[in-house]
Amino acid sequence: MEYNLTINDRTDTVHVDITGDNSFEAAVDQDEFEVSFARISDHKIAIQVNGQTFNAHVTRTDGAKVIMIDGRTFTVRDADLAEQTKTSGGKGMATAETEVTPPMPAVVILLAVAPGDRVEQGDPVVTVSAMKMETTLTAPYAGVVTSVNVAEGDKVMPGQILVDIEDQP
Amino acid sequence: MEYNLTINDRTDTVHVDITGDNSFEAAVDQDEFEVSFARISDHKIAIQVNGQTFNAHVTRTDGAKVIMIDGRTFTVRDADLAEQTKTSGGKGMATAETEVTPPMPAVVILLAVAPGDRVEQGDPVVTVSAMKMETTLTAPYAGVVTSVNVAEGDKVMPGQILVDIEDQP
Amino acid sequence: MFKKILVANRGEIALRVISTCREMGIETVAVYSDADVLAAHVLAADHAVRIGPPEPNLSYLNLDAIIEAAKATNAQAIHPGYGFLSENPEFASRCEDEGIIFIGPSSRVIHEMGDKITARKIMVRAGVPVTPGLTTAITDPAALLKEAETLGYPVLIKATAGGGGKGIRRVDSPSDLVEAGQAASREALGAFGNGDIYIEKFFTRARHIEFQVLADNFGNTLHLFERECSVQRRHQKIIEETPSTCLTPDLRQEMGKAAVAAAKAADYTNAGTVEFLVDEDNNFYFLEMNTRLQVEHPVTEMTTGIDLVRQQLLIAAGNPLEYSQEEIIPRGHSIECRIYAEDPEKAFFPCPGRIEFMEEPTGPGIRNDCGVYSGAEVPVEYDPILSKLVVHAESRNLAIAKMVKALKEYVILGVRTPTDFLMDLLRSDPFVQGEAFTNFIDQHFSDWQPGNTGDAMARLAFIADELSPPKAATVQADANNTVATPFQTLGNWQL
Amino acid sequence: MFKKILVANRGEIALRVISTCREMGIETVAVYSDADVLAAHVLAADHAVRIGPPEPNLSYLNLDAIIEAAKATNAQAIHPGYGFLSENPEFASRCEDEGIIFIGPSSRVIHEMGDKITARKIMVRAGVPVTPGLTTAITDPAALLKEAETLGYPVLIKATAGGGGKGIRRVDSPSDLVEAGQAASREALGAFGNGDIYIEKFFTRARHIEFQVLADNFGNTLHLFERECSVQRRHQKIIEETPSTCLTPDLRQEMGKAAVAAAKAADYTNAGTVEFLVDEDNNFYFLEMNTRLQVEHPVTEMTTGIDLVRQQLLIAAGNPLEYSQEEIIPRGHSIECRIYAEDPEKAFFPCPGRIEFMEEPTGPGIRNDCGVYSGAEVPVEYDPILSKLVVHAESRNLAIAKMVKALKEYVILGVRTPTDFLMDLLRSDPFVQGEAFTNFIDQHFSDWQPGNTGDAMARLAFIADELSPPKAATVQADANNTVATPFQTLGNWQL
Repeated sequence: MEYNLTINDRTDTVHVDITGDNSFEAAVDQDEFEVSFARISDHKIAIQVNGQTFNAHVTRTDGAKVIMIDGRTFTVRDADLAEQTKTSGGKGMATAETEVTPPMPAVVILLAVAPGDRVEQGDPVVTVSAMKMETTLTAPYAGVVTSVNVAEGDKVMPGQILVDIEDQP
Repeated sequence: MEYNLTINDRTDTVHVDITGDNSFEAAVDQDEFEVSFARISDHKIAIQVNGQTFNAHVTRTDGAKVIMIDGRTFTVRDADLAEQTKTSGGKGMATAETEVTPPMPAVVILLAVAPGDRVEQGDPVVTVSAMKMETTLTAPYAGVVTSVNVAEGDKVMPGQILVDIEDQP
Repeated sequence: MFKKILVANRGEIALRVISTCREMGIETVAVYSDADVLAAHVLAADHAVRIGPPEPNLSYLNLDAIIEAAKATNAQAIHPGYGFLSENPEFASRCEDEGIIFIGPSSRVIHEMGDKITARKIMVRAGVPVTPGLTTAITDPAALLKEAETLGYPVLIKATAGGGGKGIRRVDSPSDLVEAGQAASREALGAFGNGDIYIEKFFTRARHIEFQVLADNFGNTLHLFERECSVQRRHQKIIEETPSTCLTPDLRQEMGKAAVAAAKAADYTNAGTVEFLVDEDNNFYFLEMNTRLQVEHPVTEMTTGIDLVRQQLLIAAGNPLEYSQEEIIPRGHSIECRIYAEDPEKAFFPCPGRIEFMEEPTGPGIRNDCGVYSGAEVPVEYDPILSKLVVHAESRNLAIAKMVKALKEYVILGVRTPTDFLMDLLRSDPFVQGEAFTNFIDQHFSDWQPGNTGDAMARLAFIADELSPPKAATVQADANNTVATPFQTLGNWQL
Repeated sequence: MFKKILVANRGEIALRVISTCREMGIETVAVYSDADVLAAHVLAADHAVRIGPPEPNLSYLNLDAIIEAAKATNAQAIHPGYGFLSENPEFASRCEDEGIIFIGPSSRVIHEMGDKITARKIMVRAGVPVTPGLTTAITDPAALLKEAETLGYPVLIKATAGGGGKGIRRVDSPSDLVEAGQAASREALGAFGNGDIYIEKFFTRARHIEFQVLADNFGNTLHLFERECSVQRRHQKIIEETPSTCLTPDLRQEMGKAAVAAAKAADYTNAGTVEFLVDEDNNFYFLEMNTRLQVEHPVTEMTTGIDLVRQQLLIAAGNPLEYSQEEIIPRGHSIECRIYAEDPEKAFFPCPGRIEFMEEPTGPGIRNDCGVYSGAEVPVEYDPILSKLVVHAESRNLAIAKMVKALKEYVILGVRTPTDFLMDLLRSDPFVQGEAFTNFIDQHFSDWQPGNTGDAMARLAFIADELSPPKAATVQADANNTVATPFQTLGNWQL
């Protein structure tokens, strides 16, 4: 069995041999791991790797598992699944950088542009506030604002396109 | 709606009017209660009674709910269900007092009688140990031992009859 | 003592106040907005009153609703916590008018200290040194530019009202000044209902050190030593500790006296904090006085052994202070880390959402003042603080080690928290050496990203999770089963 | 300092030791029986080694298996915790032979202090007063009866080995003496592998007061003041506190000196406890010396600010003590309650089983040294202690209030715990007045049953639970939903 698992930008292939109900052997490049594990609760797994014990806490989000180990947070994606999603027309990871969308759930507090406005890359477009912190979203490229999809005071979510800009360098 | 609920030896009748998805009015004798509640998790319910907030933690055991409120533990039984169980031939609450059975999971460490022995009420019959504490179970009535169902070292559970005694006053 | 008080706040500080009230046998009334119907503070209080919709202006900043809630529940006093109405003199004044005791100083003192310029004047009169800067609020961009020119860049634009890092902008060049002033003013207006700003000199390499004071209604004033709050990002403290590594015993004593002098000059009563900047030559300057309980008050409680909320309640109820200055003897070292719902990999952008699972660190010397629970929602409308993790140990090195251990054990799933960032920060050389100035994060951690040392383990955990789906019955050791379980017979546990 | 140590124990004390090791950067090896495959201490350690089946004699008392585990993992030292092998001189001796450091005193000292009669002789030589009683072990029933006659009833039969309330019987009349002697001997044999017993005078109205001592390998010995352990049932402590309400400053100093003298007379090294009985006339008698960390060590840590496990490790690694006697200054008041899996309504019979759900109390001044988790099994084979709840506050009254609050917030479902009993006990007049003698529970709480004041609320909670089945999706406040939720519109929340 083979897993292609991505953390940040790096994908490693893990070769897995299941050796029992609660154990497997894994190989990544030259590194080999003897792994046994026990599920403690919905969110907690105890793991022993080459004789060393640790606990992993896991939650599943869209297309990834968020895993906490010893205070560190890892977002681990199955690269094969991510690939399928991308090729089937879903929104990839990179969209955020070419669209005016908030990084987190937020409230619109200032609209700096109106339809028809010409913007240069980096110009402020919308200011949003989340948990009392303001962030100004900027134009990802030069162009003309074709529509403004929100009003001041609106609650907005990541992925939601607040302003459409037609690419006109 | 009516609940007959028993705590220790006392059964009270609670008249309940459901007033919403998360609220009801209850009456016990002269006392009236306006109750609203919200389930917080599998084991936790937040409850407001006549304007006072408290949290109840609940677990279900055989025929009862064990409820913790402010550090106090209540075992609450539905008396109607208990009645059905009793009349349909199930083991009632009182059996323990007429049978030689451990109060808790335990290990047999000493057998004081053998089949054919004559015992008086209160005579030691079996000593069990749980979590390093010894308890001696005594004959519930005078009689003759007809069988000893365990050996020293055996693990035994509440309800399990360790020694049969034929009633011969 | 009071029979019942209302806590006009939410989150961890509301729970902190309720905790002491429970020990003192005082009933508590929580208030909540529609975003907080099942918030932790609502579940912890004896009573709970709805005060409005989620928007802070309509709920937790809604004077009328809160006064009405106190009257409807016969609460004798109101504890304002920090933030929200805690430093709003109108609110204190309304309480005074309505015969409800405001647990804090008088409205006059709040007004005078809240207006940073008046405060500065009072301190100058009392002989307490203040930072160079304006003595009036400013709205005219031209005047702002002129003043900045006089002080020399960098300068700091500050809201005359408020605190908590809101309404503050550091400005390095004239071209950014006017926009920064507008942003600070808007933020201050949103947070405190007052958009006035002023300007003062910004010290690039300074320490932020504050003294806790307690003053009763009989003229007795004490200090409870310092807190070092230099580690900040966006002018918001994230790590606080006591004692400070940079104070000599003499300087500590001198600043303690200045703090008491400042409190006395202000006519201060109840618990308060005198904030100082200490420059590289150990000159100290009065920055402002915070007329409320501070977020970071626990480190003082840990080292002095004194419950500051209890002292607030005792003072507000008219009791004289129980201690003399000589009886306040701090012991050991305490550190606090603020645990925010924020993503350290994305410039600390706040992360509202649902806490899917939480496991708090425990153990000797560890305290977690927490405002959320497994399953709780973290609303978008309020401050992203989830909890304050506090440790106490015999020495600073032991406290750092304890904090790192506690952060390792702190599990929060569902919203991102900066536990990994904080561990790296605490273990960094400059922090361990006590060389943390207010520019510490910009200087050493401006482009922090998590290392990849644990990546292999995380991948193995991913696979283990795949192989044991969580919805199945959980694996449990069977106490009555002396036969070895699969987990153990499979031989991967050592030996 | 050690790089890696093995913890030869389970439950809360194993976790306690692991906790300090983590802070000190010492790797830990847990050992476990087949009943403990997924026990909390196994999950907390860096490594885990199986040592045998559930029976204590074959696992946690199995010298060979534990020594083998230490060697296989290259552990440099072994911490024995309390109970099990902690006071077994053979085990300490085996460690010495194998070149593994035993974290405790030498095997000779353990042997001499563990043999209560030798210990008594040493103390008499050193001028430390001892309780009236035998100076030899006894097996002959006739001799037992004769000695009891000489001392006068009531008498106490005690195992010459061991501690923790095992192998102890109070006897009030000759007719019960022989049977009690046999039972005590059997229990001692099971618990300690040694069935020898002796007899001493039983004081009906006495206090049980012990002094913590620390001694390094360079002849330095300190005491860390007393612990009051008078509240006991079946000769097992359930509430401990410091300072004791009955010691005057003079008596405290005198007993502290006696404790240091006792430790020095015994040639003691590492952490230990000198137990005294104090009679109604404030005469004190040496009872025994416990050559290990005590269950109740946390109250001393809370008031002195010193981590005793860290001191044990430092001493064992050959470091001299870091303090002088004058530097040990206790502060405030600390109380510990032992939380057992036991049913206070059924004569405290132990309750093994599965912890279905657990929520630990938290808050300023609260510490819970816990050995279980939600979902963990509590095996039938071992001591029923689940955790030790500890509080620290400025005064005894405040500590009592804090403990009551903490007990109220302690949720354990699945096994019965005595939190309700403990709350009633702590709030009782004799306890509040500090009038707790060793007969306290028999005198005041022998037939305790829970009151029925909360019954109505429990019935309403039963109904609420029926009406909102737990398997359904949990009700959650929706942060993005400004419309009031049903929970709140239904109008039963106040106002």
